[in-house]
Amino acid sequence: MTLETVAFAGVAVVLLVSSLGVVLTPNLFHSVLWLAAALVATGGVFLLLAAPFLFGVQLLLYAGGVVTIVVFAIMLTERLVGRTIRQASRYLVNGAVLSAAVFVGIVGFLVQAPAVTGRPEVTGDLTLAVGRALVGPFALVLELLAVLLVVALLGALYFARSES
Amino acid sequence: MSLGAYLTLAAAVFAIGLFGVLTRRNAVGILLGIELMLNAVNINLVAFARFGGDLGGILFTLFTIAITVAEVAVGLAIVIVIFRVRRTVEADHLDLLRG
Amino acid sequence: MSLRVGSAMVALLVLALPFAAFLLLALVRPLRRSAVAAAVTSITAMVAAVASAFWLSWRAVPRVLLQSPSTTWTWIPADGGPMATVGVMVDEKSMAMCMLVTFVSLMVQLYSWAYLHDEPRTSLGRYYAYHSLFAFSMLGLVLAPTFIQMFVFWELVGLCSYLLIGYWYDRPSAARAAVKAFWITKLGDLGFVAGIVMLWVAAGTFDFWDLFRLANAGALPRDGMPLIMFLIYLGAVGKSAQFPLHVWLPDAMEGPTPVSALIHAATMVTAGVFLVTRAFPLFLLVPDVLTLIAWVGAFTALLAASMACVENDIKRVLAYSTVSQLGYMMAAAGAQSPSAGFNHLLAHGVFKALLFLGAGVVIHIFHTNDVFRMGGLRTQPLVWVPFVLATLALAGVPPLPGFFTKEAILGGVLEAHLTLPFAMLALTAFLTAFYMFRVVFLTFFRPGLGDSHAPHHVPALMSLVCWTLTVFTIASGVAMARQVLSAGHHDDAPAWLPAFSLALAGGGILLAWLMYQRQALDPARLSAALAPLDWAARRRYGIDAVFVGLYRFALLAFARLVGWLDRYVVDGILNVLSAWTLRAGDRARRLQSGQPQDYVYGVAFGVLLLFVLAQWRLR
Amino acid sequence: MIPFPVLSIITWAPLVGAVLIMFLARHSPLAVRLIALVTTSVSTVLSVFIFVVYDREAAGFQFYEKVALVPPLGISYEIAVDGMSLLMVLLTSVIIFAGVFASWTVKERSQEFYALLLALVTGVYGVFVSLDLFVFFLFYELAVLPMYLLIGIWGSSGEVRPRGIFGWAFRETGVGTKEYAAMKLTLYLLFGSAFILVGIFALYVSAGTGSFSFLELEAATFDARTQFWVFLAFYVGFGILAGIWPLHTWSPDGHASAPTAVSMLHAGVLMKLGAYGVVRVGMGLLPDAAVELAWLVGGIACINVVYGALSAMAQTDLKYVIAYSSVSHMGLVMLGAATLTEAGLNGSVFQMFAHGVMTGLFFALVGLVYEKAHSRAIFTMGGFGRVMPGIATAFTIGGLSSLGLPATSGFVAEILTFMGAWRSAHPWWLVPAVAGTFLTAVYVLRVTKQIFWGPPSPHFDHLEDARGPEWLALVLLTGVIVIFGLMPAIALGPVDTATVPILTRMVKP
Repeated sequence: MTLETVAFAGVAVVLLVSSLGVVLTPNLFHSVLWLAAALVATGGVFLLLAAPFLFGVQLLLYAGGVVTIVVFAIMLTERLVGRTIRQASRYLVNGAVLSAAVFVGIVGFLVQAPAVTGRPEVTGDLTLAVGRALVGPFALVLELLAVLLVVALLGALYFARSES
Repeated sequence: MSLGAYLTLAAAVFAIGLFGVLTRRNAVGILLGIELMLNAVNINLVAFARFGGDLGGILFTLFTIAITVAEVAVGLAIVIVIFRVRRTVEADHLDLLRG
Repeated sequence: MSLRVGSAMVALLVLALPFAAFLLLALVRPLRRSAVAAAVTSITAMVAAVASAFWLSWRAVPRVLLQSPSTTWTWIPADGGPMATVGVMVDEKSMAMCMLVTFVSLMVQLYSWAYLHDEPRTSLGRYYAYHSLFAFSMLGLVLAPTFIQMFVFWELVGLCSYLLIGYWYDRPSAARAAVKAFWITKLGDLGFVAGIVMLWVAAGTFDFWDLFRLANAGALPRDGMPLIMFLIYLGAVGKSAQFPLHVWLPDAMEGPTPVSALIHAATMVTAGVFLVTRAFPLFLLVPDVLTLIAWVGAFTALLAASMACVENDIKRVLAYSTVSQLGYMMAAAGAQSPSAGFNHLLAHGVFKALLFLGAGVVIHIFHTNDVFRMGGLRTQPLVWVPFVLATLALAGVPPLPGFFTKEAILGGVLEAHLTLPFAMLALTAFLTAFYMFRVVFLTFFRPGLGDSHAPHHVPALMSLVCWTLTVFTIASGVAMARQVLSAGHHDDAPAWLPAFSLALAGGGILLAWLMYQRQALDPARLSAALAPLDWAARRRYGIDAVFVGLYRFALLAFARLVGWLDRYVVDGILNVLSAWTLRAGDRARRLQSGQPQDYVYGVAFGVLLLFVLAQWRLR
Repeated sequence: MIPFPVLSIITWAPLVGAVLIMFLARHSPLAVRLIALVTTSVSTVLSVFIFVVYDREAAGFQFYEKVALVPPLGISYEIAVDGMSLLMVLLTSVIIFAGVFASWTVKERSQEFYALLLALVTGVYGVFVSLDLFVFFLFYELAVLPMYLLIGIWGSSGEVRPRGIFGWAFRETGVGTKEYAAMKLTLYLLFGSAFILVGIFALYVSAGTGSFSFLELEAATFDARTQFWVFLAFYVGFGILAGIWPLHTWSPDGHASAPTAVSMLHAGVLMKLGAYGVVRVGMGLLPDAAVELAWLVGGIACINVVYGALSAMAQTDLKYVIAYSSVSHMGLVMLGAATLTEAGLNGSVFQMFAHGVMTGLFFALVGLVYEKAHSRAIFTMGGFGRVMPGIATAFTIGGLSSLGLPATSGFVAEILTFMGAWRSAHPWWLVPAVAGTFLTAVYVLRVTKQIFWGPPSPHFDHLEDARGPEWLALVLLTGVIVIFGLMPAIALGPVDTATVPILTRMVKP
């Protein structure tokens, strides 16, 4: 049992538990907090996969940005409705069965696939490579993404603007 | 650790997210489930990138994350608008598209 | 009649004059709205046309053997030479017809001016426009060098007839009569058009001259010809009011009287006879059809004469007599003596027009068509002399033209060994004299019912026209008499024939005199003696009723059935299909719950399905 | 040759007009009409121009233009006219020119109305001039689709009583309403165009030349089986638009519901698109199948002739009478084509023209009568001849052309069809064709008598005759009917040069 295995097991446990927390807790606010945990754990997975830059992005954008927005949204709606939003779930069994079936289906493919263990060595600075790629071959995509973000933000603003 | 372990982990997260999407009645809750599913996908992408020795997966993950942020922003804006108009975000009541 | 040809250019001029008048009247609104200008335009053109027609005839030159009297131009082009041509065929027949048509047209147009003086001035322009169009069409018909041109003008004269019968279009009876005339003649024309199309396919041409040459050379296919010629004859049946399509002509009397004189007595209705005469070399190929023509002609003559005997409307009597005389002409053609029929056509054209115009005078005086409400005109010879002379001509009294032409026809029929048709025609001659003099005695000589002894005013123009025609009738009769006297008697006809036909006419006149003037015989007793015949004749032998029944209970009923089927079955099935589609859509709509999670379930199931499929394919 | 792209100008001028109307003429009804008038005038004048300068000796396709659009797939903008399409372009011009006048009084949303009408006209022109089957199809769709809006928005609803065992279906589908008519028409025609598209692709693939060009496909030969099925597809597809029985039921409902100019254009020109398609694409590209299937085309055409005329006789709504008469006359068009003889095919093309003008005139007149008397029910009208002599005269001329009276263009078309029918392999076709003219005479004169003749009713005393722009439309259309009836050679000359090559490609049995 290598260090990596231990780290993986730990991260996986955290990820799965916090994911379950997201979908199971009745309090919406707690749900968001669990999500933040899950996102951080995902970042941990990225670290294990030797992508520290992504780990950073994940923390900043996702765990930082997204969770903040969601919290804002919840607080906004709670303020509007004037009480804590308790969220109910329904058809738990159906959902569980279907999700399990999908999980089994995917795993079914995984066990049939030949096991891949060997991985190429990380050479050079990955972050540097990512940076070069973003302004090199992927520059156009990056620009388009920028446009998309602007449009999305404008759209969000337009939707959420006050009627008066 | 083999690729299969990462993929299995991602599959599990994906299934949990799906479960959330299927069972939550609150629109924000559904959104959170979707976030989980997206994360699972990101794990897959990075894992493939790592084991395939290809930078593309990592770049795609970057893009996905950025787009997700935009999506969440728009999604939440819509939720707020719906809330303003209909005074609820219970998915059961949002059935304007019913045929 | 010698074989002569005239100048094509002059013939075109004859044709162009009335057409120009028509165009002017149709297109120039002020001209049409002003009655005087319209009449002057039309009549001027007609005067010029008469002059040209007579000049054409006068300057005609003897025909060169084997040289076509036609001048033609391409009308419908095709890859290998024209498919149809138009032009003029200026031979002796068409020149004679040209003179008749232009002359009678002119007379009638002059007469109309006086007769229709009380009409709204604005609609007289329309009247004269139709008349010009009619003159043009009729001339085009008689000058036609091809079957297709003949058919074109054939239909156009039918159109003019329709328009002029319906001249008083706000009278429902006139409207009905016009439409009836069109439909019935169209029924015959179907045969005509089918016949010429078949002939075109068989012979490759519409041209009379080419067809005659092919016929003489025996180059026309034998087996198809009877059907073709029968169909073409059907056109003549409709237009010349032969049994059973004669029903339209009596009703056509709804039109103004001058129109009846011109179109439904003198010219248009003779088109059928003209057609048979014109195409006679082709009819010669099919003796069976000719025999049929003779039989139908004789039968029509007798049938119409019998109906004329019981008719009280003076115009309808004349109409039946026209039908009867047309039967005569057709019988002559069928008996292979078309020239006798054609001569009768020419002579009849003049005196029958005179009869109608004379009838117009008495209608003008009495304001009724009923012969039993007329009478007491003995003191006005100016009125009755033309009518009586024309009646004598029709009855067949020498030296008036009807005698000679009818005798020639009877001789021709006898010569062709058509005994029964001959008997029918002889009986018709007797009946003709009878019913015409019945009208004469009732209208003019009987002490009148409303007999005011004050002289009735008859417009001078009307008298003038009547007297002109009278002069022409007498002159043509005298000319024929001189010709007969100089040429000797008809070679083949038996010597007793002239006396026999004279006796028939005399007998008819005598009977009418006894019954209606001396009142020595009671008409009621005679009709009682012939009760079934009288009953049937008064009901037109039910032929009109058959047509009405066919129209109403066969055609319209069938049309309604088809219309119903189309709406409720053909379209109904379609609507059932679409209603089912709509219902299915309505069911399928419920799948769309509007719940996002239901759609996610759908996607998830789809994914699972794909997994299963993929696993199954992996094995 | 002409130094400017004359066909393109003819084709696109109306669309330019439509765009101008949408952008420039907002809130100015007069400007809308003027723009429409000017752009259609451009097309009309140029159509007459090409009709005159078309080289009758050289024949074939002239005024050729070609621009490659998608070279890898062999799609190009390739247009030209031959004798047949020349006449059809002229017909389109005449009808739309008259149609602009006839719809002068449209009040509601006239801007959109004219814009859609003009867009549609571009489609029609495009179909007639296209030599590239792909572009042909695009234009075809452009000609069909605006119809939905034109009928659905500006149409008028009729009254059809749901009766019989299928009555429930009539109630559920809303038979008689303009929405129903618009939907029915559109669905039918799109159903047909699916067949056409399949046919076009089948030809494209089996020719293997990688080109949609008509000229290249014409040079290719197809095996008998392909020809058979593709011809059948074209026949059904185009035939629906041409109103073949029993797929004709869209036409009475559609034409009765459509506004005046649309009925004119649809019955006058669009139905001819169908017949033109069968002749040009079906017979032109698939000669063997045309010979093989002539019995079917002709047989159904015979049914059309008689059935349409009888149905017309049974109608009590004036517009339905005219609409069914179109079904009957389209039967004559298809019959003439099916004879596969020079006379018949010329008659067919000439009938397309003659019937187009005639039915355009009819619908213009019905529109006028309806506008004035507010009634389409034949048996409530009567004595209109006294108050509207001009309309009565024009109606009579139209009617006479319809029943094939000589001196109108209808006669020439009919006699040629008869000649072709008797010369064809199925001479008995002559019988229904001739019977059809009699039935036409019955219903046309019956209607004329009922509406225009008879005693004038005091109820309709106030009605007026046609005025101003309406007169122009009537005079134009009646003039064309009579002129082409008297001198058919001016049209038949070029037509003959186009039909003979089609016939020579067919192997005579």
